[in-house]
Amino acid sequence: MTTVFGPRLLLFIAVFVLVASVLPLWLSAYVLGVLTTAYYFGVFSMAWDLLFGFAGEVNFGPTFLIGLGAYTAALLDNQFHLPIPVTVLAGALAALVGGLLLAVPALRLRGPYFGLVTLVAVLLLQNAIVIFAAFTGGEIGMTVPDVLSIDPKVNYWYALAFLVICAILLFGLSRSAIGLILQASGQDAIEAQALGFNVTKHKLAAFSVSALFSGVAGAMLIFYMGAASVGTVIDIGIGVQIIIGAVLGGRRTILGAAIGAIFLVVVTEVLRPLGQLNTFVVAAVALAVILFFPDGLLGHVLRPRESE
Amino acid sequence: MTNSKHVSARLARGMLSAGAALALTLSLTPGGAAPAAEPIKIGVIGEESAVAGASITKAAQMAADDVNAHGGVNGRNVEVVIYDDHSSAADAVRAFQRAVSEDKVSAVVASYISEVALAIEPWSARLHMPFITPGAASTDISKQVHDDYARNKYTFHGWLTSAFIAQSICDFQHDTLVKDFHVKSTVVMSEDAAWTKPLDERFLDCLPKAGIKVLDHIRFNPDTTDFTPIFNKIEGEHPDIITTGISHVGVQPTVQWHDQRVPIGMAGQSSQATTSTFWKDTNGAAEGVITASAAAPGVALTPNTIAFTQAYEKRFGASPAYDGYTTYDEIHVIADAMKAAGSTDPDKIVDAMEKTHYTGTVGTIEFYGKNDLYTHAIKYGPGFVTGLVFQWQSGKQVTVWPRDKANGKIAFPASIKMPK
Amino acid sequence: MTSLQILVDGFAISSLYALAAVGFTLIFGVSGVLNLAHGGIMLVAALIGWWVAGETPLGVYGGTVAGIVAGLLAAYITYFLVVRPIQRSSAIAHEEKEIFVLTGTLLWGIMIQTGMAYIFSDNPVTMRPLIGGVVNVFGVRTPRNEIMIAVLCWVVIGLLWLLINRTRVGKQMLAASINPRGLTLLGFELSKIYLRVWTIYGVLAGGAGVLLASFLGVGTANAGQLTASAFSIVVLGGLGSVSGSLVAAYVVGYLETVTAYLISPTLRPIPALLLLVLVVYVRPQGLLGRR
Amino acid sequence: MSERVRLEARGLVKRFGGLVAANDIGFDIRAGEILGLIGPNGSGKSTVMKLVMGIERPDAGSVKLDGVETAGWPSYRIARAGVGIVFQHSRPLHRQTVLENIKLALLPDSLLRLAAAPGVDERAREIAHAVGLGDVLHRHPSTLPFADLRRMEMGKAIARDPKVVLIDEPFAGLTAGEVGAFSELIRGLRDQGRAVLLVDHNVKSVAALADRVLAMYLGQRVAEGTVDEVMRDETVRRVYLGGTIEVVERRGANAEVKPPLLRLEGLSVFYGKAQALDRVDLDVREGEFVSIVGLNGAGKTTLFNAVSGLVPYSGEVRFADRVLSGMTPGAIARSGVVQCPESRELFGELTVRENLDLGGQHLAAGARTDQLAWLFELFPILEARQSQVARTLSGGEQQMLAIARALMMQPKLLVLDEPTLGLAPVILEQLSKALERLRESTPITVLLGEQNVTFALPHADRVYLLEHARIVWEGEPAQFAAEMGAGYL
Repeated sequence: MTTVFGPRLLLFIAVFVLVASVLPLWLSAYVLGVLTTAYYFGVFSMAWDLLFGFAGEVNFGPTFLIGLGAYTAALLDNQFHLPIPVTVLAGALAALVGGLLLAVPALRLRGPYFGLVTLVAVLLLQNAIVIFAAFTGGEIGMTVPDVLSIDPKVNYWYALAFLVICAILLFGLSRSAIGLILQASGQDAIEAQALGFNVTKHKLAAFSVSALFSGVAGAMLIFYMGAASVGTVIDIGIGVQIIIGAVLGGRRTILGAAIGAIFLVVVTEVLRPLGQLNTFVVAAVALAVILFFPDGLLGHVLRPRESE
Repeated sequence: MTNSKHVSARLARGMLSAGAALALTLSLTPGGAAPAAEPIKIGVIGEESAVAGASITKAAQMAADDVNAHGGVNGRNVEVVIYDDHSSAADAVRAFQRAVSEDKVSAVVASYISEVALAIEPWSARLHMPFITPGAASTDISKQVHDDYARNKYTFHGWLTSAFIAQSICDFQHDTLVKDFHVKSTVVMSEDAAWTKPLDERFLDCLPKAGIKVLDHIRFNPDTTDFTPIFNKIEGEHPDIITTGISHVGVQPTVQWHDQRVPIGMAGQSSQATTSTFWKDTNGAAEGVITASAAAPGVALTPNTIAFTQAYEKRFGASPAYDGYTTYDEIHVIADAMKAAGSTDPDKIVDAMEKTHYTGTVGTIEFYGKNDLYTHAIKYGPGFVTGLVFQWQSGKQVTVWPRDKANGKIAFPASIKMPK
Repeated sequence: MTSLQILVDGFAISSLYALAAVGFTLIFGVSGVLNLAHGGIMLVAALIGWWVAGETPLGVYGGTVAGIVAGLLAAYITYFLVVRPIQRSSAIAHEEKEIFVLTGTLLWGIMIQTGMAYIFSDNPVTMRPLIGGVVNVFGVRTPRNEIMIAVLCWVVIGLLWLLINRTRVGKQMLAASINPRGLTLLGFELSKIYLRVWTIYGVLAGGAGVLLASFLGVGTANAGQLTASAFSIVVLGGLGSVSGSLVAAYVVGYLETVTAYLISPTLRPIPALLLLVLVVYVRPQGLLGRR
Repeated sequence: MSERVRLEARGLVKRFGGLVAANDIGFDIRAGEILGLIGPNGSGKSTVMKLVMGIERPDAGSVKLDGVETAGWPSYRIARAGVGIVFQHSRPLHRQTVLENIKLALLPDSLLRLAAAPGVDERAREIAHAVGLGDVLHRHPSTLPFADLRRMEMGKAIARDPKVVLIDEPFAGLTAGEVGAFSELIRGLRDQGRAVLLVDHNVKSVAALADRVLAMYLGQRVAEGTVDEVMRDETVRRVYLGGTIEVVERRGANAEVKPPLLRLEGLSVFYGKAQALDRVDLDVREGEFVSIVGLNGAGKTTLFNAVSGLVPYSGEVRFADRVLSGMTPGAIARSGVVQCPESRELFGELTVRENLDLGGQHLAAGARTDQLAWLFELFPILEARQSQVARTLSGGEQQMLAIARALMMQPKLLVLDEPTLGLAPVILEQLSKALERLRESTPITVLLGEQNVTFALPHADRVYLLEHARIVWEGEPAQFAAEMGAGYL
């Protein structure tokens, strides 16, 4: 394990988890609520970064996968009152299917073309939800009768545990054999093939993993929020926020993506007194970071170092 | 106030609030000397970039000032804390959490968007926070209170549900269009959205009862930009009137209806048409458009209406949107409930609000009870809230229904051919 | 009758789509930039045009001019403050410029959208038509403004065609889209050519924004949709192919109109989206694209 | 040598559209044997290598590895079956260390084995030491010199213990010393009993290593045999040298007294870690015709691109007393230094006339008409092809168009890079005549870069020989034939 994480990083993570898990002793329910949402967005951004940073696929529609997971879970809960774990599992499966669906064009198309397909996937999902409003609640969304918990502390710990588990798995994966192979195929697919790696297989795996995590996170988010709606989990604006979070934190670092996403949610809240203008300011800050620190806030810190 | 002043004022305010935020982030402690009696805080979540959403926060501010001018509540002042949710449900939930946990408000008034109201509802239940939406229309809001009263009783629906809006339009059509214009048939045209489902259901039920045959029922994609096909199709069916159910769109269909000289009038719910800027936004294409609304300038729905409208116009330079009236009333309703309860305990506030009988600017407000279908929604009907129906005539909103409140007569532009 | 209606209605909307998309495809073709702030730029033009037409004595014509100028300025800001710094940045690896330009223009688009919503509110607005009234076209009652817009779109597209194919400046742009290095070797400054292309783009996007405001109406909420529709049309036609974009604009415009007339107005955008996915999958270079 | 055949290729055909990149190519490589596959750019040698590796699918023919047919397999399967490849340009994992990059090649192609097998680390170290990277195990690729990157690629290729190793341009970008070390590595592969295919455009560089050589030209096999046999082969000599070297008597010798028009001093260019030019000094005097000869990869194109301002460099480039550094490529071209590049850079979708007009846009209308008329006289075929789209011209016509387009700018100095590349001999003759007339009828100064010595020498007043990023010889064409002719190839 230490070879994957490195002692310093391991220490950092341990301290972070320790501090984060005792925060509820001091912080108000509101701050915990913000952090809870932020942690789920952290997972979204990490899952996106696995696809972009490692498999080299620019997915403009992370909310397609998230939305599939979230709405599948919400529908099963709302219509059939299935227990939460079952619906989350079903959401994960639906997202997995969606991920494989996206992977098919990804294996054929490059750059902007694949990006557009992912964008269109979101638009189609959004339209489908509005058209089948009788089941989905349409544009105003639907409430889910079950919730993870009504205690903000418990919700926070759920989100934190989920974030930490996802971070360990995704980061571990990115540093594992598969992560190396994915990176190699993202950088030069022909060479990766010539080294004996079935790039198709590995890319499919990356899409599956990314979809799975997105779907589960999406489902858990709606059970935290208590309602699923287009504006919460599907809207392109949400997808943009996820991508910006990852780029802001430092793409290709997994952990940076999570931290960027959390940062973005928190900053938006801190700037809430600006009222209407906070989105504008957040976008401007993000643009400035991209222009002046293209490696992201944490790109440098999280790069594996040379150890001579 | 002209629009140019309005724009520069907004720019100036933007800089001010940016500075304020900076100051706020710099000063770490919320501190400050507490006044003798801490004010009672009410959270108000609006959408400043939307005309309807901006009316909520403005009217709330006015209402709070009025309450304070009349001695406040239980010896304490009322303070509204304003948030902007950028029309996003997720954003609104965080604002709601902030209001409850951070700013310790005692009640929340939020949004005209059904998606937002429905997203807040579970949080109102979880955090035991009295919450009222002054402008959303979805029937689901009150239905959920009905279905799980114990949990959701903190939510109130402070505007007519879409079913009642449809009913008021049927009543209007029956009272005026059928009687004065011999309208016998209609086509229902509404955007394909969840809020129009119960609206259309009620239309299809009550229009025939009002004596109007429904020739067709057209639902269109809310992303539609070109309405020509829809108007052409309707024209081909030769109805006497188009009954609308639109909110997401409004300016576009109206302008295209006007530009193409569609010879059939439009009457129904057109949310964008209720705003005071609609005339300018459509460059006058709104001439002849009929829509249901909460109130209209210069119409004394109650003795309080005109005073409020004038004060609002004086203070903000524009007339309030429909949810401005309801927000103003509902802040008073909440304040009265707190007075009656003698505390800010949420359960006591809810109990007191259920007993509300308050005559505000849109009518007399009472809420349906636990056993009614629409629990905690405001009561519809004569003597309570009926809303009104007005028609755009030469840049003015001329109220044409209910008849006893009307300040003008229906008049269609020449291009519209009525059966009379 | 219906088919005539479809023919006439589809034409105006398709022409407008074409005008909105052609500038987008032009900058992609010549400088390889996919500008996701496109909808925002149209929005600026539409709102400024509407405001000047309604609030100042300049009237509709003044508003039209002001809108186009505003669109041009917005395009310049996009180029100088977002696109060019990314293109020239040494800290961004070459193969990552594309994603940075996409993210950068996306963010800038969000800034435009929220900024405009702050100043003008998110109410959709429409500009007074340049000419009012309706005429009968093959028995279909058509607003004069709609005809004028279709004609104007084609005049502008025609002028663009002349500019590209018949002038020296146009030839340079054409050559830059085929082989920028070759053009450099012939003593031309690419930066100058890019600036010209962005100028043309700004005027086209500004014009399209103003016409959109007077035909269908525009609100800040439409910005994303406008970008997405231009993006789709351009990919459908073949990235960088101007004639492809024109064809694709008509395909999308008519497909939407036919769906609205013959199937259901609810499903309006769906067939076009499905077609897009299909074309991108089967023929990634688009209808008329090469490579 | 008596070992059995490891790799057997027969009748390989690959077409790209109308172009036949490889036509009926076949060869055997035995275990412990090195086969050199040589040919100039565009000869199809890289295509053959890709066909073997499965990166491209052959249209016809067979590739057998130890008797097993692998043609049509995906390349990862061919790799697993025992073929390794060293690419000329590779993109290593930048954020991983050298050791990790080598470990990558040792990983199983499995989704379930998340951690590498226990022995992998040790094995990766061994390989790193074997290829000479023992001291830089934990460095990042971006901090390594170019030669070490090539070593790393070599390490990756042999990590899987392949039976057959394909090496693309093994010595490109390496210094003379490094070439020696690399040759040793390659010999090591042979000694381990592997079959090695060296793909290069340069006979000389593989001469010392290869047991046998197969030469290709325009997709065809032109010669096969030992190095000596192939180097003596008439066709090969014609392909590379263009036949017998002949030198035309020089025009007026007054060029000596004219001032230098172009002067390069200490010009060095790096592509990342690879040094493409090493302190080059060079003069071109007014009215002079200077040829730079050198094989592909020697640095000619880099030199021209530095002059045209297309690549960053250190050192100084002066043109007519102006320092060119800091000027944009466009400004340099307008000042009179016009390059007609190796890649021609035509506007394929525009017509011949439009291509020419773009070149002439800087001229006044009258001058433009005159210049066009003169060019049509020089290249009559272009006049006939005026309205044809450039993309559809034949290779020779395209080359003439590229030269004519450059001449439309009325250059003071015409930089001509590899005009003969991939052209049939008959076209070369036409081109040669056109250049001759150009030289006689105008006061133009020309800097020509060529690997085809026979084409380069007759026109030249002076010759520079560029080898491995350095000028190694300078003199009169006649001297070149005498001193360097034999050793050049």
